[in-house]
Amino acid sequence: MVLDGLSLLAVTAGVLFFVSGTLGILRFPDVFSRLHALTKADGLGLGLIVLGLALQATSLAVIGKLALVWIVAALSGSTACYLMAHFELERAQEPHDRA
Amino acid sequence: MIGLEVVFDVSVAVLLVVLALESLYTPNLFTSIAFFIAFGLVMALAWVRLQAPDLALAEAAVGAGLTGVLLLDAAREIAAVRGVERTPRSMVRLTSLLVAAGVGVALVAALLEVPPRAAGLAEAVREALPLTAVEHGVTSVLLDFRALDTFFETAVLLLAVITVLVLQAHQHVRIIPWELSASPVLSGLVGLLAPVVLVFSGYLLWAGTHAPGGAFQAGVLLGAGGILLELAGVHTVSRLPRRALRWLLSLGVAGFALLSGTLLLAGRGLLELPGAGARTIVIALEIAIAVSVALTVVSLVVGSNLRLEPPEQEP
Amino acid sequence: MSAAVAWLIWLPLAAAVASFVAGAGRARRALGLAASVVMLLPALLVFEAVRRDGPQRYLVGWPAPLGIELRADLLSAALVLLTACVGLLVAAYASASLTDPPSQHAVDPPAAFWSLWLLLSAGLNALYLSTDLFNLYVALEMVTLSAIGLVSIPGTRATIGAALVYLLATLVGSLAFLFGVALLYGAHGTLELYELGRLLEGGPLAWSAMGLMTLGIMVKAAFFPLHFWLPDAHGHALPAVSALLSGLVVKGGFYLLVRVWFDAFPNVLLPSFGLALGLLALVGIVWASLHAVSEGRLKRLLAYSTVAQLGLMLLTVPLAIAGPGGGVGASITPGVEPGLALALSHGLAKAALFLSAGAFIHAAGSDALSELGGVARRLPLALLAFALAAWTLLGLPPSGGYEAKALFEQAAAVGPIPWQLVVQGGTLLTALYLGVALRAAFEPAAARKRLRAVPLALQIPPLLLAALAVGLGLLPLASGAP
Amino acid sequence: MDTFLTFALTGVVLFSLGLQEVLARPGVLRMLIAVNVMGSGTLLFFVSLAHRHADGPDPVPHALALTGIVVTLAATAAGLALARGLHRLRAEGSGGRVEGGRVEGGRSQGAGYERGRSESGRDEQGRADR
Amino acid sequence: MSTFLVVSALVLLATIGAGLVRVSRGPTAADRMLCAQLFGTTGVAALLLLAEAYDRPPLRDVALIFAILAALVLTVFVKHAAIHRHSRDGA
Repeated sequence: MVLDGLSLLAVTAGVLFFVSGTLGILRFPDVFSRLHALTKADGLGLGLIVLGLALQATSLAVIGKLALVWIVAALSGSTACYLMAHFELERAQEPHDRA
Repeated sequence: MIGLEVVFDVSVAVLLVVLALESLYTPNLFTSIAFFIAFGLVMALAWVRLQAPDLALAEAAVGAGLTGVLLLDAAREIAAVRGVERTPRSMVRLTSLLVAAGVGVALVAALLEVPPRAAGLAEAVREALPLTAVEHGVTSVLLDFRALDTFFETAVLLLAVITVLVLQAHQHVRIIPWELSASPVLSGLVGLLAPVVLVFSGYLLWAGTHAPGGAFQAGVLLGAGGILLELAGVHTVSRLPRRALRWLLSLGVAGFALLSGTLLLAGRGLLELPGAGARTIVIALEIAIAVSVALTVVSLVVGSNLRLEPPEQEP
Repeated sequence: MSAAVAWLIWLPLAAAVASFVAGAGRARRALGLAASVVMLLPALLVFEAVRRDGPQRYLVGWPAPLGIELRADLLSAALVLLTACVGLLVAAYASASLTDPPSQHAVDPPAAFWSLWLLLSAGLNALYLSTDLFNLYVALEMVTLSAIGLVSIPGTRATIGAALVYLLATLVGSLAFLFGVALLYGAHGTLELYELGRLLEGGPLAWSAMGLMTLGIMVKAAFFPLHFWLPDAHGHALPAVSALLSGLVVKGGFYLLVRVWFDAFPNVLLPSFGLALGLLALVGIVWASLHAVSEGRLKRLLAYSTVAQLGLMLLTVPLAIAGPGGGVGASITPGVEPGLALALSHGLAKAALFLSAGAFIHAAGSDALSELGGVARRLPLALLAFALAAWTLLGLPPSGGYEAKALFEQAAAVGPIPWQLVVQGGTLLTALYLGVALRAAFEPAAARKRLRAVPLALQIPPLLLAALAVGLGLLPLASGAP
Repeated sequence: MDTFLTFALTGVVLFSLGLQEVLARPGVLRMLIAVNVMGSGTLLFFVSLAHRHADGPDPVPHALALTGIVVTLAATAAGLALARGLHRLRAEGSGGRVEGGRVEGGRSQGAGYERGRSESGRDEQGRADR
Repeated sequence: MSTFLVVSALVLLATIGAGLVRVSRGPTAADRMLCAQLFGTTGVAALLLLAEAYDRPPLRDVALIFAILAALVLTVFVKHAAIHRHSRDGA
């Protein structure tokens, strides 16, 4: 029963991070702050949800796969955000696709 | 619980339509592609809701990933020069609206006539499944019941890659190399991702016989991994000698041709798998298809981007 | 001898892989030619088997509805034979006209002709033999993508532009066809053509499915008014490719429309559908012929002629609907003989016209009619081929075209609408634009114009094709059907 | 409004939306996006037919839709390659610099593969006549 | 328990819906790609929740593919940005 309680808590926290991340992206003024919001939602939100689900997992294989998914998602997420920030910093004032 | 199912279905459906509308009607081409990529992601969720994990696997890699990458590549080269797309005249838009609406109404009328409880061929497949070499319904349909479809499908992939390679041969254009030399971070990421992709597509291939997965999903994922490698400067496909590349590209069709040729000579049907050893045949065929699909995918995406020396200096 | 049906599918696919992988250009050409020759054997065997003892069935693996079955009746066996004959002679022409540059790329464009042609013939054979609707969809994709590949071989701006328009149009067409197939599967849980024919009754579902599938087929077969992509595609491609496209690929669309209308929707067909198609065909014939007459380039003239002749072939549909009907399982869909006869004679004649046009262009260096002066004297054989093919298209005795026109006369006498008048009108218009082309060839050569010598190997194939087209008239086609 | 009807209707809507955009003849890239949306709608409709029965979905539409996804990918990739090739030839033809990729050489109008002069009337290729 | 998981998945789906606003409004292409990345991760989370709720292991494989492909799409996008600068500096 305790495990269920913990999972509920972790998953709810994770979802809240996602929601706040999305709100951040909608409301923040420039790209960098949005990137900040994205990495938070990305890393922590998913991490908490994976943690919550891992508690429910019955077999070790499931936990292993959950961990793998989280690592890959977090890794590619943060790299992508780094590249975005890098690209934003260097980009001159004229965005190439201003409609 | 039941109410929740309906809410989930409807919200995925609404999201799909909204994404499609946004993707089709935003003026800026890059926004349209961004929405199309999101459309592919939600499409994979729709397959999940329809209990079609095989399709979710394929759609996740093809819909959002590969088609999105292809469109981004093409848009970067074409749209950047021509600027805003030419907006069609209002008369044309009106007629197209009317025609599409007419087709839509006709299809809804037809949909109402579809029997809501029919089971299609589910029963027939379930009965015949034990006689086939594999336990997973979709793989048995693809490689046993309707193997001819898959044979032609590998031929269609070969045709697409021939067209791209013919165009590539015409364009002796030195295109700026694909790899991102400037960022060690990316090559670091790719270095870590490559083994994961390789192991995971092997798992998908092996799982195909008894669980969702199979040749095409594994092939497409392997292809995506190949593209990541090309991006990080590790040239796999583009450094292959021409003859080897052609062999690997046609491996799927060649595998089918070899199999059906021997079956015909043995007096069996064109693709009538023998009782004994059918499982090894199917697995061998799946490996051949996965490899050729992977290389086809990489050639399709990277094919029109390779750094091509003019003919004289070719190594 | 139903195993020959399987060899018809297996042979081109295996040969396509072999010629794609082969290293040297010469090896690819040899493999392509050899396969085209060997393909004649199963095609003849199947045609003979069907003529002797009726339609042949073949189980690829599992029986329908789970598996896919192949079936050859007279209509499909005759068109498979046409594909093999025209394919062989066009391959002979191509091996003489295409160069073999040293291999520099993964796929050298001229060498791609061979694997693309073999995949095209595999797609066409599958289209003619398969009875499974989804399998027909994939076969259609094979035919379309190989045709697009063939069109884009020269890599010039005109050919790649034409190939792109061709791809976009036919992509929409195949999705419309697929949606129709989905509707039918939803209704009856099977994809087998003849099984659906027994189950389908009129109603919103059947009409919507039929409408979508027909639209899809019309785009793919370039039936008027959805033919906009054909003149550029057939007009700019290599002569050998235009011969394959106009001679063979368009017949696939015609065949599929006849098969779907008469075998999948027999109980859904209404005479008004036939009338609508007939009227569209009528407008198409006139419109395309006028364009052909005013066309300045030889290959585009012949491309518009294809659209016009397609309209003529379509006239067999309203006649067949008005005709006796019935005859399920008959050796050929009753009432379709005129269309088949015209399809066969047009296939041979149009391929001959394009190949001889290729010889003219090779000599004059450009396909503009104004530049073709003096070609008649320099290339007697090619001109003879052009004339014989024109003879067939005009339906003068004893050619295959005459045979087709006679069959149209008999059939039209029954129906309420005098379609044979339209056929005569169409033939007159054909005479107009073919006359324009011939007159250009007989112009005296301009003083400074130096015509290039044309090797015999470029003139023999069109001559053989034209001879076959004329010889077709001697074959008693009408008695072919029991 | 069970799963079958919801997604079947979505399939019809997506097909019609895609068809509307295709008929409005936008640029090549938008047309390919519209065709992909049409394809997804068609396959969604096909697979929703597999989900009409209580005990488990019918695997046949799933396999056919998988084939459909791969065929649509092949056709889209070919279309995009043709579009890029055409764009380069146009840019090359007009001598302009190609944005996003340097055009430095390459044959002007593509190689004519006919022995001797090809129909676009360019000068002799210097190939020996047979 | 599984009801809770499905509800959470629904909430995540709602965040994707909300994110659309940024995609349409985002001034630069970077903002749009940023949202594509977020949708990818949200999709991964939703799939994992559904995998547990309906006890369907293959959904975890789909989640893994999502994660890998999200990186691919964004990397290609960033590659073009590099080319854009590269070709401009190189000319």
